[in-house]
Amino acid sequence: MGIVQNFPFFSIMLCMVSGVVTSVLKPRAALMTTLFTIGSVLALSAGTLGMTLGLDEPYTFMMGHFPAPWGNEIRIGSLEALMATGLSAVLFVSLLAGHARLPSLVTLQKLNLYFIMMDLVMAATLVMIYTNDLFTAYVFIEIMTIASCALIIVRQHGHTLVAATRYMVMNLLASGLVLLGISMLYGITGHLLMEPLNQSVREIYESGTYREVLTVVIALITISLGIKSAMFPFHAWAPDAYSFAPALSSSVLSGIISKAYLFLLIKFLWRVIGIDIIQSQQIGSFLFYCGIGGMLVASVIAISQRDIRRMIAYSSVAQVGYVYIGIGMGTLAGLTAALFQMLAHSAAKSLLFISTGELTRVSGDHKRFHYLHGAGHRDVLAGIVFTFSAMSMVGIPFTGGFISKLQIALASMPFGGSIRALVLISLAISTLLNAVYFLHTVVSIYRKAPDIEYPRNERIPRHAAVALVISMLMTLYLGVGSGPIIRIIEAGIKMFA
Amino acid sequence: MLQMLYENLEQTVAVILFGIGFGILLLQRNLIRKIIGLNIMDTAVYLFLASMGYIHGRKAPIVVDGVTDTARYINPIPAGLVLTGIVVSVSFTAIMLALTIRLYRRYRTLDIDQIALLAKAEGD
Amino acid sequence: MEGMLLLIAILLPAAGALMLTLMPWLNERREDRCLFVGAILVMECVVVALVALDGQRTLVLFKMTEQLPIALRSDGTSRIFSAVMALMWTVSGFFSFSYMKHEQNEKSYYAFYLMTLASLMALTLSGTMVTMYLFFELMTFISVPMVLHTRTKEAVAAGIKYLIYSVAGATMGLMGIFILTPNISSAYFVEGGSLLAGSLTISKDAFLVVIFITLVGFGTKAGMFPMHGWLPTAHPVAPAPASAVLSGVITKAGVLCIFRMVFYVIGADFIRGTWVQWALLGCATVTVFMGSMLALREKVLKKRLAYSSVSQVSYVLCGLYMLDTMALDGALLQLVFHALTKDALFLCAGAIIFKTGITRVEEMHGLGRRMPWTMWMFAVCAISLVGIPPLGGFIAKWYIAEGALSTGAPVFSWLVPIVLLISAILTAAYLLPPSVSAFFGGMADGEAVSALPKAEPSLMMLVPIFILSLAILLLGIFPNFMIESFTRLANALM
Amino acid sequence: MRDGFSGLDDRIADSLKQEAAEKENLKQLLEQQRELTDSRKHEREIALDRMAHYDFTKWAHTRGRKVITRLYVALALTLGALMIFFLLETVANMPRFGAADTPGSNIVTRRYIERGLQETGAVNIVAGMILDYRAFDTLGESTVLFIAACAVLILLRIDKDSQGMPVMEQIAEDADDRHHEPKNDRILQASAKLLTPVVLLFGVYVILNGHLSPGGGFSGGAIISAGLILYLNAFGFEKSGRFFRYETFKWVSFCSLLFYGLAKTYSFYCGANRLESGIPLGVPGAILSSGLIMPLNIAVGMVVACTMYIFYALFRKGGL
Amino acid sequence: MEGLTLLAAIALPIAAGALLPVVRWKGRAARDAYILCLTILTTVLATVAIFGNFPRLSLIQFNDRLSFALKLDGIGRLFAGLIALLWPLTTLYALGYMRGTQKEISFFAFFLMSYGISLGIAMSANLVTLYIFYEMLSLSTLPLVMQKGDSGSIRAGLKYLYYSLGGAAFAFIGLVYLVYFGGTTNFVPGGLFRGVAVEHTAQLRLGYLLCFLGFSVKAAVFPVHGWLPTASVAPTPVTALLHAVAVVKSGVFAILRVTYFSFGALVIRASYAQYIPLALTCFTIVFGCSMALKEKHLKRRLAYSTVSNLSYILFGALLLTGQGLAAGLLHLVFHALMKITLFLIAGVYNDRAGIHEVGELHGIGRDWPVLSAAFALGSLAMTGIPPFIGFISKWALAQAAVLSGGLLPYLGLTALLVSALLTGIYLLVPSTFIFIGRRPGNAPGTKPVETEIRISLAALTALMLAAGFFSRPLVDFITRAASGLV
Repeated sequence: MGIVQNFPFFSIMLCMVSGVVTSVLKPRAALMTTLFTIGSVLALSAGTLGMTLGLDEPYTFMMGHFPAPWGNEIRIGSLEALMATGLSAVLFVSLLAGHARLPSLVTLQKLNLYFIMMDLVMAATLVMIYTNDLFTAYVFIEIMTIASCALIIVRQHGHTLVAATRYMVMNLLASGLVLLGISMLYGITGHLLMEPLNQSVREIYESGTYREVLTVVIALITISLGIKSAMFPFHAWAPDAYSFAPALSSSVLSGIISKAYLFLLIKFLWRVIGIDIIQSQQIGSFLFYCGIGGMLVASVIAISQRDIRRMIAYSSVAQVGYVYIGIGMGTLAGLTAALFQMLAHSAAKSLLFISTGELTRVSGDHKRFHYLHGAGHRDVLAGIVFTFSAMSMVGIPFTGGFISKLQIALASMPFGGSIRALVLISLAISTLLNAVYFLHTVVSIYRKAPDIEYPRNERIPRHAAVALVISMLMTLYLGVGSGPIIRIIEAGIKMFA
Repeated sequence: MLQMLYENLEQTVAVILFGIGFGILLLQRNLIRKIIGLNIMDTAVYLFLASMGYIHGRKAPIVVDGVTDTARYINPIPAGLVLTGIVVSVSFTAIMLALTIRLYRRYRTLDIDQIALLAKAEGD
Repeated sequence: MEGMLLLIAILLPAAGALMLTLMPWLNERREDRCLFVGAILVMECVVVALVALDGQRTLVLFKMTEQLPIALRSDGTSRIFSAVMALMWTVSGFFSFSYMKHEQNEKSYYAFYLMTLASLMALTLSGTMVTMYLFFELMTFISVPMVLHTRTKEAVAAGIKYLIYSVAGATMGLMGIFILTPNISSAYFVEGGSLLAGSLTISKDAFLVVIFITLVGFGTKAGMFPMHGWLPTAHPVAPAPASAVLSGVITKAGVLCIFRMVFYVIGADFIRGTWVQWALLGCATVTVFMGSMLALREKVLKKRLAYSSVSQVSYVLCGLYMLDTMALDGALLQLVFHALTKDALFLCAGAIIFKTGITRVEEMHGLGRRMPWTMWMFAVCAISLVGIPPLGGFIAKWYIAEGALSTGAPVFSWLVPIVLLISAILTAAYLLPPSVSAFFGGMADGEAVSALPKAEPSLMMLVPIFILSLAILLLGIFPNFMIESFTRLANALM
Repeated sequence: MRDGFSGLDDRIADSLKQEAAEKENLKQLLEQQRELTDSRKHEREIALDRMAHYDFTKWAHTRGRKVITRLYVALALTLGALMIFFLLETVANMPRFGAADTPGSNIVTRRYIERGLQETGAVNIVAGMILDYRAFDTLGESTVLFIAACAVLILLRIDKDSQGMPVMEQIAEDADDRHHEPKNDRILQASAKLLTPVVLLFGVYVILNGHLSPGGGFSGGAIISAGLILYLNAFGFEKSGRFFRYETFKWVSFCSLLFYGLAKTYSFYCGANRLESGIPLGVPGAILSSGLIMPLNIAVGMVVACTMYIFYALFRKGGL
Repeated sequence: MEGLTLLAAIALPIAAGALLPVVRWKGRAARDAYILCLTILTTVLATVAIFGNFPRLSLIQFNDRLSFALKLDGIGRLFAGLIALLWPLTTLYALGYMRGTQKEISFFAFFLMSYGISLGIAMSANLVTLYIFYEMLSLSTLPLVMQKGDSGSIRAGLKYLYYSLGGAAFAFIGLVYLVYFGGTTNFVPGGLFRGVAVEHTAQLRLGYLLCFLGFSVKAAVFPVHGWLPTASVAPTPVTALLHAVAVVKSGVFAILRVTYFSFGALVIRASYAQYIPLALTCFTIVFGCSMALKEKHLKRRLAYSTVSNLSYILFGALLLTGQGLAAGLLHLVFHALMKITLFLIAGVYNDRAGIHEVGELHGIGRDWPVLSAAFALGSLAMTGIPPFIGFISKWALAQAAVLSGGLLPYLGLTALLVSALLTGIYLLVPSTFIFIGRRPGNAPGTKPVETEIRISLAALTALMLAAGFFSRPLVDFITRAASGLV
């Protein structure tokens, strides 16, 4: 077994260990450690990706001396590697771009705790992407939940606390459901690893015993992951959490964490249960309609917001809706579209949150639009970045958003009839709605500023600027060079399920 | 159905407890009670898990004088899962309590709705 | 070069107008100006005469696209019309030299006067439908300023009305042109029409509708019934000489277009006996009758004359739409005579306004004592217009009526003569009383007429009127050479 | 006649003048209107923000809110009832309780029970399972505890602001706590004197025998922390602070977790790459046996103990 | 690869525009020179591209079905030529017009960028590329509309934006249909579905209709025309060049591409996919004119007349006959010439004489005889009086309609005539009063007109007049371009 094949394992362990190490470090050192960790994770994942592109079968990696189904193990295919690379890249860039503003929000003694959370978020993300064991996934879901909660509450503020409470309540509910679901699944299959699970699920499905239980299990786990990734009817926690947390945290929440949950959900639906069973249980169409609903309703709500952060929060609910449409189609094309949209959205949305943070900062920490007038002139780079990522959200060509919209639309074509019409029309409408609220914002940050005294702010630091530019380039690449990525995704899906 | 429910009495109870906890979590406006509801839920799940592992007339999976025979011990896996679950719920409870303390210090009330309104009143 | 004459006939007045606008020194003193304009007009007459004597010619100026040649052509029709128009223009031009003294912004007046002449010449000499349309529109726009000359509110209103009506008419014509073009064998005018009646792009009925609309559209300029509204408003507000040419000549432009469309593009045979012919005849007769009635009701002299133009021009159309050789003779005769008569009448009216400021008919009592010459000629013209032998008007109407009777057309063969008769009586009713009262009537307030000063206009004004009246008289007595040429033309066309 | 015309001209000129003037005024008025509306909009925005807060505080006590609450309650009840129903249905279809042939008892269990002893060297099969077969999950668990502690720290630890002064709100809090201690509660102190060593000792025992008997890191750690908390309650922060302060917690948990992580990394690496880890399994049943399990138990136990204790301390007052 | 010339023609102005705000300019003269030189340079490049016959230049491969490629074919040449011809003139005008206004630099920056992007629209070799440039055009012209920066213009700009992007969203659906059924979006003369037996005709028609509705937003067809009159708050060069030529014509151009190069006349002919658009255009022709008649504000009136004239072009094109397409293209060129002249002169009235309403035009001809003469000529041309260009294209349109026969074409013919009449009323009456009327005493005095403005106007007018007499080569070229597409 070559050294490269250990990379995923190394990256996971690296994250966890450095999380521990960070706890005893001074803030600056902690920051450096975290940056180093995530950077090296990025490098390792890239290496893994490069390696897996050569493979035509995914390989499993024992976490211990015992093979499945006795020991834990992780499973690496090109799709997993791709997701790991993408998400770690996004996390790295947004950390680089966003950390400069933390000291103004977090007291010095607690800064290193914040970075611990970052490390562990990375770890949990990686595990969720790689793991081949449902229970491990559960454990790391919990780590993810706690970490994200900590990311929110790091800003000691009334709103934040309330938001965090809401977030926790919803998420704990979800965790309880997941655990219940997993234990039921164990009860009827006696397995926790995915391959044996899948086999016995199939047997159950053929034999017909425990079929109701299976349905309930699927429902429980799907819904709880839906709650955690802010699926439309269960998105109640999202707006507050996104809009009151620090910009960096919000970008991580919406850029990384929700994507990790989504990927886990995909994994569950495709690998644990098997998509044909899902479709026959109508879960797929449920997700599909949730996606459509989220896409439209959340956009409409977003238009009515007077607070830029809330608006963006709702928009990410809408964008997750796209992913759910793709998943709900249950076809290969749909899944491809969903995965691509996940990448594109996480890249663009983290940008969006960070640049918004900058813009609000130069507007005296006001988040209402009428204070933001002229912010684009007060902080040029942030203005440009915001504009660019907003365009990606709207789906202007040359950005990732365009391609993902196109993919979703194309994926809807084979259905024909009402489904296709529904998807196409609601895509068009949501594009229009996106245009309405995003570009309205873009215009308003370039409007003539009201005569308010704005605080003098130091300029955005150079490394942050570089990071922003880099991740703009990422979005641009997703829009321009989408061909290879989509090919990787398609190949990966073939390996995947 | 009732027959089956009676036979799976532990699980039935667990499920009912789960529902109760769920209801408390949703309905109670008092944060402490919410947390209690949460714990009830978790406990119910542990009961559920544990009942999954139990087999009539077998012992706990601790090897006694070297006899390693499946027919003697119950299923060890649920025990492990329950352990994990407990740890997790402890940490959650701790965090929730901490949040509650902060909120109480700030707003001098435990009613989540009141707190939300007061927070709104605070402004950004 | 071959056919250059045609171009000259158009460019000469245009050049004159340009010089007037571009060379202020020409336009400084009234004497220079009058001299210049006069010279131009006379030269124009000469050129037109030459064109008339010179045989049939065609001159292609340029081609906008392959189907859109802009070409000039002189043939029988254009000869008649151009001769009449040039003559009228010259005469009233001379009249206006002295008349314009009491109007302001005289300078621009002459420029536009000449420009209009140029466009008219171009219209008469145009050799294709498009060319005709082009100059038709052009003439409209150029003649607007003449209507607007006195920038009073009503003048402006009238101008706009005139413009809108003309453009509307032209547009209707344009539609005809659009739809006809694919259906004719040659873009140029051809005697007897070049319609490919065998292979129409649309059904014959639809095609007839199109033709009807087209002809009605061109009828606008001629003040034919449905589109006549502009005429009584527009003509009187212009200065007298202007209104003279407007209603004496420009109405004929409409007639010309109809003439061209009917006899040179569509061909009489296609229309003959169809509902289109009857409808158009109906319109024409209605117009004849209605115009006379309106004129009778009208008390302001110039307006009354204008209304009478409405009816008189429709005589021409009546004759034309009978689609019969003799009637066509009559129409052409009527055309010539009405031009002469109406011109003279307007000039008289102008003279009256100029000297006494009288505009209303009832004020003309005893005017004959103050300006006998003028009123005499007025009377002569009036008689001719009514159509009492031996004056020209009579012959024209006679031919039209006879032609109408000779065509066995249902209804109209007898309706037209009757209407002509009635309208003749009406004409008498609205034109003779003024002249009579002018000589025999006393003043409204019993004051002695002899107390008022003589108000005979200068020779400069009298002579043009005199020439016209003389022409009416002579041509009325010796019409034969005209009749022959007209008959030749009519035979060529049918 | 001419006078008539010229008079007309003047009148027209006048009327035109008037029209133009009126149009001017109208334009200016419109302009003003627009500016006015703009400024108004800006004010309204700000006003709206205030309004929002104002309304909500008031709205809290109006009937509208009650109605919504009722709706929410009804919704939640129905939801809960439905869930219970479905779950009951599910339970009715679950494998029978206590049956020997449940899907649970399959190859996985069989190997754990039958070969657990020689593979892990742990008599306590559960311990063997969680710390050797499925050690990765357990690593996750302890991490969960660890970051939970971090989160609570974030929330409750007394912040020093830039001048190093504590934030007022929390000074008030722990001030009055300090005020009452040491609680001169004789009974408590006496019994604590008596009990604490025993409890601690028992905890240590449970930890050390984790692989031989019921118990293990988690339970033992919990017991130890219970002893510590008892002591703290009895004698207050000054005394406990002498042997247990924030640094203690930091370093202990750091070391144990680091050890855990590194050890597991090593063994996983060996296992995955089919290398011989060279960790002796020892004689099953002996106290020094079953390879890494005991050290790991110790590490876990320390983490748990510290975490529990610090939870309590933080709840009492922000810090140690 | 010499295909790069195309890229250069597009990239140069965009880069130059992006550079403009960055560089710190010594004096106005230098900056103006820079702007003008680059514009002219671009025009030169474009001319080279138009006359040289360059191969297809494929730049980016988005994925296996979508690529970003450039190519110039017949109608592309036509459109590119039109833009390349008009842009320098308008820039010249703008240099005079915008002098001393605020945010001048950003104005010219975006103006230059729009130049490149419009060229891109003309040169794009497949629908995706076209779509990309189309969207970019919406965005790059947005700041130009909002130039004034007051709430009115911002509202207008947002309206423009929402309309365009909404339209693009629907056009996108058409794009998807194309990619799915056609497999590619390359422009193939006669359409992708020409040879093959089209089995999905029904869906394709639906797709085409959606696509048409989408692109027709920029072409200001009736239900979605609203943005155009509102957008006339923009500075005149923008209104003139973008909202009478580049932007709106790009919408028309896109529709032509989709109709003849993507879906193909074969699919559309004699189906609701042809009839609905035809009916819409017919209605728009009349509607636009009547609104113009109703409108008292000069620039808005011109904008409405643009609305109706754009539908002329579409009407011609949607007849799906060779003559029809040729006529439409002819009108595309001629209308651009006429309307830009009118708008620019209106701008002079507007800015240098404070004339906004039509009623205030009275007697301005006394102060500016030549300028007003040009305006009158433009009006004559718009009305369609021979021998001006307006007549030629209208003539061609009418001929095409008559030849193709059928109910809708004749309806359209009638619409043409009615609109000609209305045009006559709403343009000729004012232009008469320019000369006849008297300027009210209290009217603001006229400011001097810069030389740049004079030059560009003179050039444009000369162009407009000349085109009427020497339209032969153009007509031949267009006929060649249009042949073989049907």
